[in-house]
Amino acid sequence: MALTADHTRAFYTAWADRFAAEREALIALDGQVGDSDLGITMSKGFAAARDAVAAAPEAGIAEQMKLAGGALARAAPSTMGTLMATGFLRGFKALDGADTFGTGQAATFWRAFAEGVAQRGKARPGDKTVLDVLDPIATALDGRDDPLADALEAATVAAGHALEATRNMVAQHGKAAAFQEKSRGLPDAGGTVAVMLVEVMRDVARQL
Amino acid sequence: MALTADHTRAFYTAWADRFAAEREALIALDGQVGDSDLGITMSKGFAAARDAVAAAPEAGIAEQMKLAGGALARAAPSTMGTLMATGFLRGFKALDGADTFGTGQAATFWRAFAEGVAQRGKARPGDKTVLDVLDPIATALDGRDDPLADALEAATVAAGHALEATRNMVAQHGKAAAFQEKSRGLPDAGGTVAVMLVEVMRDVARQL
Amino acid sequence: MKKFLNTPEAFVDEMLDGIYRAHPQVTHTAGDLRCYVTANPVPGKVGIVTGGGSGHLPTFLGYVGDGMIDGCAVGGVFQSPSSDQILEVTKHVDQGAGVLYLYGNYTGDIMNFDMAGELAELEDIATATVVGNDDVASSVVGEEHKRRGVAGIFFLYKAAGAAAAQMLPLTEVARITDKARARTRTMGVALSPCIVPEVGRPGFQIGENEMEIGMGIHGEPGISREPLQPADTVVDKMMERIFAETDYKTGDEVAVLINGLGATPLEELYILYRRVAILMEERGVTIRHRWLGEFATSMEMAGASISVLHLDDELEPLIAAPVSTPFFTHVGG
Amino acid sequence: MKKFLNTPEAFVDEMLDGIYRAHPQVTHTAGDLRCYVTANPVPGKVGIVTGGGSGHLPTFLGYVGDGMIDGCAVGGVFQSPSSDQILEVTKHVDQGAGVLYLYGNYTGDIMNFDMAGELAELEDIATATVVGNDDVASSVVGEEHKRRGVAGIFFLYKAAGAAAAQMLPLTEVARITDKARARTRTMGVALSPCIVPEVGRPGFQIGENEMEIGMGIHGEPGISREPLQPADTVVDKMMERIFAETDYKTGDEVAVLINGLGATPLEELYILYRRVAILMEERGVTIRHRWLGEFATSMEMAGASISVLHLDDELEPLIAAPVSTPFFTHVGG
Ligand SMILES: Nc1ncnc2c1ncn2[C@@H]1O[C@H](COP(=O)(O)OP(=O)(O)O)[C@@H](O)[C@H]1O
Ligand SMILES: Nc1ncnc2c1ncn2[C@@H]1O[C@H](COP(=O)(O)OP(=O)(O)O)[C@@H](O)[C@H]1O
Ligand SMILES: [Mg+2]
Ligand SMILES: [Mg+2]
Ligand SMILES: [Mg+2]
Ligand SMILES: [Mg+2]
Repeated sequence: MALTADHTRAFYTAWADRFAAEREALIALDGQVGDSDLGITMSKGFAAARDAVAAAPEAGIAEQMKLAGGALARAAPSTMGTLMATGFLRGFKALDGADTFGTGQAATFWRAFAEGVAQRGKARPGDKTVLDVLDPIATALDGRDDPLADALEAATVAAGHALEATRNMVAQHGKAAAFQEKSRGLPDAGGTVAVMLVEVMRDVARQL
Repeated sequence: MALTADHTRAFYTAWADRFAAEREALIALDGQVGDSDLGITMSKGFAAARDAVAAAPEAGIAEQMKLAGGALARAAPSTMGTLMATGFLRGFKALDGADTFGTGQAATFWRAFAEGVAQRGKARPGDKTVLDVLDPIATALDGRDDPLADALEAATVAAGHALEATRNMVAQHGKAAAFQEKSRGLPDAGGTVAVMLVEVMRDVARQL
Repeated sequence: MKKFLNTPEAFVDEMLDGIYRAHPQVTHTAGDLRCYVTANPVPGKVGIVTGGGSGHLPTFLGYVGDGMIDGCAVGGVFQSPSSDQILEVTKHVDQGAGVLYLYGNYTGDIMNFDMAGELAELEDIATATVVGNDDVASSVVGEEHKRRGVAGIFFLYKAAGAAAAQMLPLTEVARITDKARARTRTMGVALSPCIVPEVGRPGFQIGENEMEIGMGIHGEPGISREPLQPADTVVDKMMERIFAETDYKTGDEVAVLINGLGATPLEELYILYRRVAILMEERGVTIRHRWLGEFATSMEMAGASISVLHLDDELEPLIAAPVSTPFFTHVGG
Repeated sequence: MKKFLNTPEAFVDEMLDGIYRAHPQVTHTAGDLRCYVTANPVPGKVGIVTGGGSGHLPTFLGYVGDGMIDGCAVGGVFQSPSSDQILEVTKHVDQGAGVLYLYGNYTGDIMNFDMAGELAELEDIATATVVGNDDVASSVVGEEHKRRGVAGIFFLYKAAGAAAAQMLPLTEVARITDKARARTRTMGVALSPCIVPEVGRPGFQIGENEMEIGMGIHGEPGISREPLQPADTVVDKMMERIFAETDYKTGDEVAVLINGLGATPLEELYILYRRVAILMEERGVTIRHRWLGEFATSMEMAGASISVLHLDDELEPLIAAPVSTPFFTHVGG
C-alpha cells in the first residue's frame, strides 16, 4: 500500500521519538572519535522537523520534506544536521507534486537524499561517512516493485550491512579524520544515524 | 658559659637546618587556616640568614643579627618573615657592641625581639599570633642569672606551654583570621615557629 | 560540570544577551541574537563575516568591531551557525562592496557558509571565502587543506580588517587575507578537557601528568600524548614543528600569539613566550608584534597554543593598525 | 600540579623575563627583575606604587603603564615583596611630587609597605597610603578595616592613575583614591582551588558540586559553602551582600567589574553580567562602565568576582579616562 501525505506525516513524529531515545547513545558514539554532539543535534533537529511538519497540516508529501529540511538546517547546523537538511530538501525537489509515497517514491527519495549529501559533503564512497550507508540504501531500493514495507525491510538490511562495513574504513572527513587509524573498528556515527532513519521509515510503513 | 660571636654563628646554621627539616610540617600547619606558605618562607628565610652570616666571618654577635634580619626581610617578606626580620633587627639594636651572649643578653634579645614584633604587627596578647609565644619566652628569661643553657631550657618549656595556650584562642590577624572559630583547637602557626626558634637556641647553647 | 549557567540550553543566548547589555558597540539583526553585527558599519567598505561554534570566546564574535570584522553568525557550543543565520548577517553587513567569509576549516561551517554564499549570490551580494587552516598538528605538509583553523585566525581577522578599512576591493581584501592565511602556523598543547554544557561530561580524558601536543580546540586528538615536561621543552617541541615548515631568515619579522585555551594562567603564558622569544632570537628573527592572553579558547580547557605569522612589508602595517572591539583593543603601532 | 613552568623556584622570575621581553613599555630597576616600573615616567607627576604577591595577573603589575600606575614591587607567589624592593621602586618612580602606596589589605604587604615608607621618608620622599579593602565577605560592616583587598583595586588604580595624570598633588590623589576605595565593594565565589607552584598541591578542597561564596583570592574561607546553583541565583546571593551595604538610588551610576579568577570561561562571565545588569536595572541604577575578563586571578582557580564602584561626578570622568598598559587598554569614554 502506498502512503498518502497523512501517512508520511507519521515519519516525522517517529524520527523525533527515535532520536530522542538515542540521544545518549549517539553522544557516546560521536564521543569516541568526534565531539559528542551528534545525539544533541539529531534529537534537536528531528524534534524541530516534527514541529515544523505538525504546524503545517496542509503540507503534501514533498512539502513535508521541505519543511523538515529547513527546520533541520536551522535547528541543527552541525555536519550531520546540515547533510540531513540537504537530503530532505533534495527529496522535496525530486518528489515535488507526488500524491503518494510508495516503493518508487521511496527509491527516488533515497537516491536524491544520497546525491545531495554527496554533493554537499564532497565525500567519496569508502571515506567512512554517512554516504557509505545512504548509497547502499538507495541502491537496495533501485528498481524494486514490491510493497513499500518489504522494500524498506530490504533497504534496512542493506543499511545494516553497509554500516558494519564502515568499521573497516578509516575516517577521511570531519572531526573523526583526526583520529585516523583509531577510527578503524568503530562504525561510522553518521552512518548509524542513516540506519536509524531507514529503520524508522520501515517501521512506520509496516504499521500502516 | 657565655657564648662568643664564634659560637652564636652556630645558631644560624642550626636554625637553617631545623626549618629545612620542618618545611613540609609548616606548610601543612599553615595550610589548615592559612595559605600554606610558612614552610617555604621560613626555610628560605633562614637559609638566607645562614648564608648572610656565613659570608661575614668578622661579624660580631649583634651584627650577625643585623645580617640575619636583613636577609630574612629580603628572602622571606611574608608576614612571619617580616616579623622575624624585625625581631632580629631589634635584637641587633639592643645588643649592639655586646662581646658575649649569656643569659642576660638572651633576655635582652628576646624582649627586644618580642617588642619589635608587637610594634610591627600591631597584635595584642591573646590575638593568637607569634607574639603569644614570644612574650612568654622573654618573660621566662627576665631577671634570671642561671647558665644560658638552663635559662633557655626554662624559656623553651614556657614557650611550649604558651603554644598550647594558643589553641584556645581565635585568630584575629592575617589569613587565619578569616577562619574565626575554625582556628580554635589548632596551635598558632607563627607560635610554632617561635617554639622552634628558642628550642634550637637552647640546643646550640647546650652543646657548647 | 561546574559552570556558571542557568540551563545548558540557554547558555549561548544568555551569554549573548549579556554581551549586548555590556557593549553598545555591537548589536544583532533579523530578530535573532545569534546574528551578531557591528553597530558602526562603514559605508562602501567590504564586509567581513565570520561564524562558528560558541565556546571559544573571544573567538569568533569578539573580533567584530572598529577596524576588524563586521559580523558573526553564532552557533551553539562547538556547532556551526545555520546557513540562514549566515545569510542574515551577510545581508546586514553588505555595504555594496561585497562580503568576505572568513572562518575556520570545519566541515559543518564550510557547508553552511557555502550554502549561505549560494543564497547571497541570489540576492546579488558578491562573496569571497578564506578558510583558516593554521593548525600544523592536524595534517601533514602537502595536505594543508585538511588542517583545522585555530587561534591563528586572529591574524587573519587583523589583516583582513585593516585591508578592508583601507577601502580596498573584495578581491584585494581576499588576496591579502589569503596571504596571511598561508603565512600563519599554530601549534597547541592541551592539559585538560572541557565540557560542552549540553553534554555535561568531558569529551576525553587525560592523565594527571599528561599533556597532548597538537590537540584541537574541540578536543580533537593531537600528535602525541606524553608526560608533562618543563615549559621550555614543551615550547621547543611545538616550535620545532613550526620551524620545520617555515623559511624564516635572519632579519625576518614575525607576529606571535601566545593563546591560553581557557584555564591556563597568564603567568604561564609569559613563561612560554620567554622561550619562544629566545628561539626566535637564536634565529635572528624579530618578533615585531606579540599578543598574550586568551584569543581562542575551549571554555575551561587548560593548555595553550603558539601562533606565528611570518610578516612581510604588506602584512606588517595591517597587523600594526589600530582596532577596537568590545573584546580586543590595539592602540596601533 | 599541571603547570607550564620550568622549576617552581624560577616561576616568578621567568614570568617577569617573559613580560620584559614582550613589552618595552615597562622595565625594571635596581638590577632586580622584581622591581617593575614604567619605561615612560611623567616628570612632576605623583608616582603610584603598588605591590603584592605574584599569581594574580594582571594584578598587580599589569596596571603599570600610561595613565595608570608607575611601579610595582613583585613578590613571590602569594607573598609580599620586601621593603627593600618597595623602596627601590619608590625611589625610581618618584618625580619630586611624592608617591602614593596603593595595595591590598594583607598583613605581609602592610608591614613591608610601612617599612618602605619609613625608609623613603629618610630619603625625603613623601608617601601616602591607601589600602584596598573591597572584599565584603571578609569582615562585617563596622570592621571594614579588616577586609581583604581583591579585584576592586582595579577601580582604585584607574581613579588614582587618572587623578595623578591630571598633575594633582599627592594629598589630592590620595583623597580621591580613598574615596574610590570607600565606594568599592566586591563579592567573590570560588569553584576550585589553585596550586602555589612551590607548594605543589591545592591549598584546600572543594566538592564536585560545591561552590564557596566569599572565598578570598588566596583560598581564604568565605561565608558559606553550598551546592552550586543556577548562575542567576549565585549572582543574586552575591549582589544581596553588596546591596545590603550600599545606598544606590534611582538615577545613580556605577562601574561594574566581572572578574574571572583564572579558569572560568568568558562565556560564563557574560551570563553573570547579564543578571547583574538586570538587578541594577530593577533598581534604576545605570551601569555607566563595565569590564569583563580576568583582572585579578588566583592562577588556575575557577570562580568569579563582582566588583561595583558607586560613581559620583568626581570619580566618573577618572574611570572613563583613557589608559594603556601592556595588560589593559581603555580607549576612553
Ligand atoms: N564531508 C562529509 N561528507 C559526508 N558526511 C560527512 C562528512 N564529514 C562528516 N560526515 C559525517 O558526519 C558524521 C559526524 O557528524 P557530526 O557529529 O554532526 O559532525 P561534527 O560534530 O564534526 O559537526 C560522521 O560520522 C560522518 O558520517
Ligand atoms: N599582625 C600580626 N602580628 C603578629 N603576628 C602575626 C600577625 N599576623 C599574623 N601573624 C602571625 O603570622 C603567622 C602566619 O604567618 P605567614 O604564613 O607568614 O602569614 P601570611 O602567609 O598570611 O603572610 C600567624 O600564625 C601568626 O602567628
Ligand atoms: Mg560531532
Ligand atoms: Mg601563610
Ligand atoms: Mg560538532
Ligand atoms: Mg603568605
